[in-house]
Amino acid sequence: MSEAIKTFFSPSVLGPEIFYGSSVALFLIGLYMVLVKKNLVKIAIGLTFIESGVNLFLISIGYVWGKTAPILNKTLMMGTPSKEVVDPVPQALVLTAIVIGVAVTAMALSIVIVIHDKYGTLNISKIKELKW
Amino acid sequence: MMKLLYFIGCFSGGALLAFLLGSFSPLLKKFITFLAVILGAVLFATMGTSTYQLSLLFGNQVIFGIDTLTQFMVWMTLGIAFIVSLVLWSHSELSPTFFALFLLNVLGTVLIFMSRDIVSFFFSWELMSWTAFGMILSDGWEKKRSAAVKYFMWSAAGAYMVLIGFSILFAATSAIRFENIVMSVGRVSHGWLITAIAFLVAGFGVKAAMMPFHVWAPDAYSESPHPFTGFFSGILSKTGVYGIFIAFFYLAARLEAVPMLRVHGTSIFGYIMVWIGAITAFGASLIAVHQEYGKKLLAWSSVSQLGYIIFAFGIADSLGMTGALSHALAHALFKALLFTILAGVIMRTGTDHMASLGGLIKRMPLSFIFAVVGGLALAGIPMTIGFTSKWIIYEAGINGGYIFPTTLIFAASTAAFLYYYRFVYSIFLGPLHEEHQNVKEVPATYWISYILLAIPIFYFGLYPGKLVGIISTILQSYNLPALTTYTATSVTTPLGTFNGMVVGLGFGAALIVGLIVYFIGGRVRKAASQTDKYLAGEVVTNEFELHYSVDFYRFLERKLSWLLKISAQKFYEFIGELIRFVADINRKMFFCGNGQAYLYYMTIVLTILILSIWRIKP
Amino acid sequence: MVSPILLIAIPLFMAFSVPIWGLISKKLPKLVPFFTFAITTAILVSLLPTLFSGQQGFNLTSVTIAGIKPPYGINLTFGPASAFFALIIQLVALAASLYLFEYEPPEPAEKFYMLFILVVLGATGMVLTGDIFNMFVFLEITSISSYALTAINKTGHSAEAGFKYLLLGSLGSTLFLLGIALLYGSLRTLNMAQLSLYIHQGHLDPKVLMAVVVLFIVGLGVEAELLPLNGWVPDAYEAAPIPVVSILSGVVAKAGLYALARVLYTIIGIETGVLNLLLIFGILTLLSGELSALRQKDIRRLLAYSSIGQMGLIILALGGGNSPMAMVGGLFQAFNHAIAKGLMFLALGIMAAGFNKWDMESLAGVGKAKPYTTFLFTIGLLSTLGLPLFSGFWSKFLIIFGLVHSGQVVYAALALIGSVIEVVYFARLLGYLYGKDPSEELLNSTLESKKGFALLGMTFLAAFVILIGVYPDFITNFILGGTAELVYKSFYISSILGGI
Amino acid sequence: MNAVGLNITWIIFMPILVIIIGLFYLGAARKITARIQNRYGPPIYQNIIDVIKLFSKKNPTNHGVMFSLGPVMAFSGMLISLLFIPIGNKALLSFNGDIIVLLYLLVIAPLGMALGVGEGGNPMGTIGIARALTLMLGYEVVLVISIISVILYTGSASFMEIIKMQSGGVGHWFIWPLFLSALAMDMALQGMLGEKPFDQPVAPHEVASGPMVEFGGKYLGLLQLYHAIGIVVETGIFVNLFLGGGTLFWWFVKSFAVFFVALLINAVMPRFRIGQAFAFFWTYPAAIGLIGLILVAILK
Repeated sequence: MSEAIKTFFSPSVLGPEIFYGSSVALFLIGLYMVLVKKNLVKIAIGLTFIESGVNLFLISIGYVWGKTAPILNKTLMMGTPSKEVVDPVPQALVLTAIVIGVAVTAMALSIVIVIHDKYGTLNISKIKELKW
Repeated sequence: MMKLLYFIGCFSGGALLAFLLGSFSPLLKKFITFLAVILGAVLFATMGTSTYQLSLLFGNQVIFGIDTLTQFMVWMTLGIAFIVSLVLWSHSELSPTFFALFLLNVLGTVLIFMSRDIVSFFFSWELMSWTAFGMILSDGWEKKRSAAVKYFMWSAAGAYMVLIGFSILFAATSAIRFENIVMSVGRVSHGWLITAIAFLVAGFGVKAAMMPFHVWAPDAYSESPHPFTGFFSGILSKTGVYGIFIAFFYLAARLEAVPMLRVHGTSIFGYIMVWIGAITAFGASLIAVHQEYGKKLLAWSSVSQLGYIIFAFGIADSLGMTGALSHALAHALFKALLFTILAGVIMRTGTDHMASLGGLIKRMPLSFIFAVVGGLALAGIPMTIGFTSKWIIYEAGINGGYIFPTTLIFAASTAAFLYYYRFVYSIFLGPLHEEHQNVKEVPATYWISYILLAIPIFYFGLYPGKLVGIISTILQSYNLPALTTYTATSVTTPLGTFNGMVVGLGFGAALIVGLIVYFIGGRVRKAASQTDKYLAGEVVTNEFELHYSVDFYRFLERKLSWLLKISAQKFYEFIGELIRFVADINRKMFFCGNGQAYLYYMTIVLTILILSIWRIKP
Repeated sequence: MVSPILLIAIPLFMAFSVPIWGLISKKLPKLVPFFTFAITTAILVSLLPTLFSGQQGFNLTSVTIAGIKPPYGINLTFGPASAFFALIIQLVALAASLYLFEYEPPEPAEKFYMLFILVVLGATGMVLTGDIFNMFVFLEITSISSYALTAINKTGHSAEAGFKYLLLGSLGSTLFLLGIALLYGSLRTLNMAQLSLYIHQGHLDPKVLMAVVVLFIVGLGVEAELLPLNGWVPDAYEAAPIPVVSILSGVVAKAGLYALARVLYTIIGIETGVLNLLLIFGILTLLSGELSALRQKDIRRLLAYSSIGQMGLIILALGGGNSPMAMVGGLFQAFNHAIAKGLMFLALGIMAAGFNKWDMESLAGVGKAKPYTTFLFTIGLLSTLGLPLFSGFWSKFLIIFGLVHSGQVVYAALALIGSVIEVVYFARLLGYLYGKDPSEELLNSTLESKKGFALLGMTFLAAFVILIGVYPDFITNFILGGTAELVYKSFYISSILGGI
Repeated sequence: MNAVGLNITWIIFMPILVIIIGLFYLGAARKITARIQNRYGPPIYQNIIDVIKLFSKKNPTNHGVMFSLGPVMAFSGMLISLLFIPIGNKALLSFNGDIIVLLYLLVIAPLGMALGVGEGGNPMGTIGIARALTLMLGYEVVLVISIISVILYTGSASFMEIIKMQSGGVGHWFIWPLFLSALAMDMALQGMLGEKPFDQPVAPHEVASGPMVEFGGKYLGLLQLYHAIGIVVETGIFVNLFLGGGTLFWWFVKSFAVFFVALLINAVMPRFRIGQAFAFFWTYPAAIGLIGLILVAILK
């Protein structure tokens, strides 16, 4: 059974598309939350969903099936490293992007706290004193 | 090169000094302004006809040049500027900013006439426009708000039309100098050339208060600071006239050759301008007849007189252009005179509401005399420059066969009598009001300026040939048809002759005969009092209002109300409402305040753009 | 050895050392931004002579970081365009930091100064970097600091504005990142020169290319204040402290603009029909901004809408990039807009100092109460209107000429209609400022003479406005170089990657 | 005597002649109107006597310098217009100015009078002037339309040219080819002469003789002379434009004939209100004149 599941999810069946698909799904879920939910916290969470989606997309670009992590060790040094490891650049990018995402989320939540203090509500439709 | 820089420096330095030092001493700002104008005139006199280059933008040479037309216009400008700076001696209440902006304004105007390329022309043009706005602003605001904003808006719109016109010419010829544009204008396609010239003429037409772009002018003229109004209406409007001349006869000389554009022996532009000019002259003078305020009346009169100039330009033969240019000078002179007189009246009485004035002839006789002189010129009585130019314009209209526009122009001229008489009567004649018993004559700076303005008015009226001679030289230097049949005192057109000197001498003799006849008659008795009048036995006292001045031409107004109801103003107000409506919708939609809505907009834009990608073929 | 790296390194060090200065003296952190920007400006100016040496009149140097040469390492590019935008940013930042001398930020003050320096640092990084992911990182540094600065007053309004900004900004930068991911996925490089080369050689599927273009425009459009993405602008400008506003309009928006121009011109290339998109976005932004300002009473919001309009004009000018004239005009306008709007916001801050009301009625007559400040404000205003003697004239002139030259007469006419609307509301504003008598409250507010340092900074900006207004050639060489760098891809590529 | 001397003599005597003849016109007018209305009327020389009486009267009220100058200017203005209109084929000054010059010279006189009336300060006088100017706006348009059609027809604005083209008998008079224009101009003339139905400016029952209300003694005398010359000049324009000028005798006969037509209308018509008069001029006469003008423009 577990073997079947493994086969099912192996690249020969689904390929990297599953990662692309799930990143799109994450993106759309996030977009849905951002556009439909009225609660500021949920919107902030939606933003993180979107970010996760993009991060997943970015990392799956660099991922090559069946290759190892881009960490130089002795075995890798023997052959041609560039053909045996996955692209290290996206991973570095994603690390950075995640950090940035965390910063944005923290920023968002701290602003949400202030908004809740001052307005007494988290409903985004009611927070529009600044307009026109 | 250096002389031009000195000239520019004279005015801009004067402006800077007046601005910085003016707040310390009112005398200083007046003195600096006066000195700068005189110095500028002296410098200009030494410049002769020459060309100057300045390196300004991307190392490009910006060209300023002086030819006969430039000299004509610049002397006109500097002359009226001198009058204003003279009159300003009596106006310490104006802020230093006003004086500084005035000098910059004169500079801008002069540079327009001197510029020989697109860049410097547009630069000077905008400089002239915004400094005038600044002057309206610097002299109090509250009641002038709509007038000033309207002026600024229209002059910006006009300037931008000019900019579009110029940029089309530039795009088509890749030249910024006028001479180069003229040389390569042959490469421009007809469509683009027509578009460019249409934009240019419309843009300049705004400044020249051409209907339907005139709505700003009456308000702006009447609300501008009183000593400056003469310059505003007399000179600044001439920049528009000059622009039309440049666009029409210099840059677009080739338009004449396009056969499909020819109507009635001239280009369709000319034909349209004749009609627009005639309608402007006629409509504006009918409106002027019904004004209750002196400045408004003169302001509408200005619009009307500029209509004459546009009419004459449209005719575009030797007579038309001579008429247009001479009327430009005539209008500058008599309108400056009349506005300056009105400024004096306002200075002494504090109002230009005609019903509140009256009988000032006893208190301000000099002002009255020159108001009559100005009025003679405005109404175009022979012996004044006003007749010289108007007569040429009429002959041009009839000679060119523009019978209906010419009729309108004639009617406009008759209407000029109506409003001019109302102006003089309501202010200077009739009974004197109680509160104006102690009004004094205007100070010397004023009446000196009156005299200075009256001299050329009569000179060119008696020697029409001199004026025509100057203008013929200008037109010949532009290779345009010029009127050549003139002597010093007379001008002959294909239709007839006018000899200013003979008319003048004749009238002088007739006046002497009249006086002789007058003195033959019995002695006269001085009236006992203001109310000592024939009133059929009625006893009236001083409190009784005998001044017939409100709604002077009410019967006329009643009959013409259908015509006066047609108002460009209302149309523009409608447009304004529409824009405001659109503006509010736009504001409330795109800046609705809901953060989520902004995200929606973002998503929508993204979706639309992404979807539109599929239309791209690989 | 003076290197462009210092433009980033020094502020970075100074920003995080602010709390240390604060330990020494409570007054010291106030001075840090000014000294930081004074040093960076000095460095930048000292770099200019080398920038304008060489055969073409200017050259483009690539500074490698950590010793790995591009396309593999991260590099900074220091060419005319980058230096030009860095100069804009430094000038505005310098003036704003002078204003900080007179400004009491909300506690804790150290944080404010730190964020203030970080915004400028991020923006400088964005314009100097040669690596697209690095640009993303700097963009995020800029924008996260901006969110924080917008919300720093901790009032309801500032928090609301900050949140709106954050929503749009973070979604935008995520889209930008997505665009980067697509580029990297297809071309396997992040170096801008390399990307440009590959795209030029046609290694990228046009559809992917267009998707990237769309993502970049939408992503960077948030900072560059493009039409449907600029909902945050008026709110942030209204709620943020005045020095922050001047930074937002003068620094952040310009960095966004640079990023957009760099990405679309240098990396994507203008032959791909990008220009039409820019034209449409530009004209819509312009008209929408000007129309919104038409009936605005709050001066901060009015200036914000005007700022949107001006950004629209710049984008429009970039869209006329077929003609270098429009492009030059656009860059020139970016400079003028940054200086003039920065000047206007700072002056507005002094005009309303100790008073804190921002609508026209309350500030009516300020020209009599605070003449010098209002005079400076007017200079900025007239420059924004594009009137001669002020720098704005030349840029607007060039933009319209350029647009018509590139065949976009209709867009030029529409832009001028927007300008007419601009004239209307600014004329009305001027009338309020000068034409009325000041209220008691206004007369009793803080005197302008107590704001000497702030006025110094503003005078410095105003001097630039008039200097360039009278003699534009003072700066046009710079702009010509910048245009060349942005437009001529081959020059950029060969300068970074060596002769190819 | 040489031609120049003849001319100078003529210039000196002609005004006197015209004044006398004009005064006789006025007297005849009173007589004719009276006869039509079944009255006896004053003798035909009555106006000459009137003028002499007015000039010898003492102590008319003077309201100021402009008040005195006004009638003088009116008289002199008419006098100078007279010199620009050829009378009896004698050109005088009219080589130095054409019809348009004359049209504008004609304005000096009313303008002078209006200024004088203004200083008089009587509201009746000013109302009269306002009416006169309104009327003028009315008939001037018609007049100009007719004159333009003549100028278009002949290609010249010079009186002598126009008269020359009409030489050779009644058949050559322009009244035949330009009948509509002549008709329109005759209507305008009615207004110019201030005869009913266009006598609103002086309407005695409404505004107490209007402009003349304050003037007495020699002022009124001067205005009488002005009026007398005015009639000759105004009818003279019509004679020269449409009736071919003529020798001195015939010229005055024609001129009187034109005046006579106006008198007949005057004698039987009531007065328009001023608004109606203005509207009338801008409708029927203007329309007739325009049709005439269009015909000329087409046929030419």
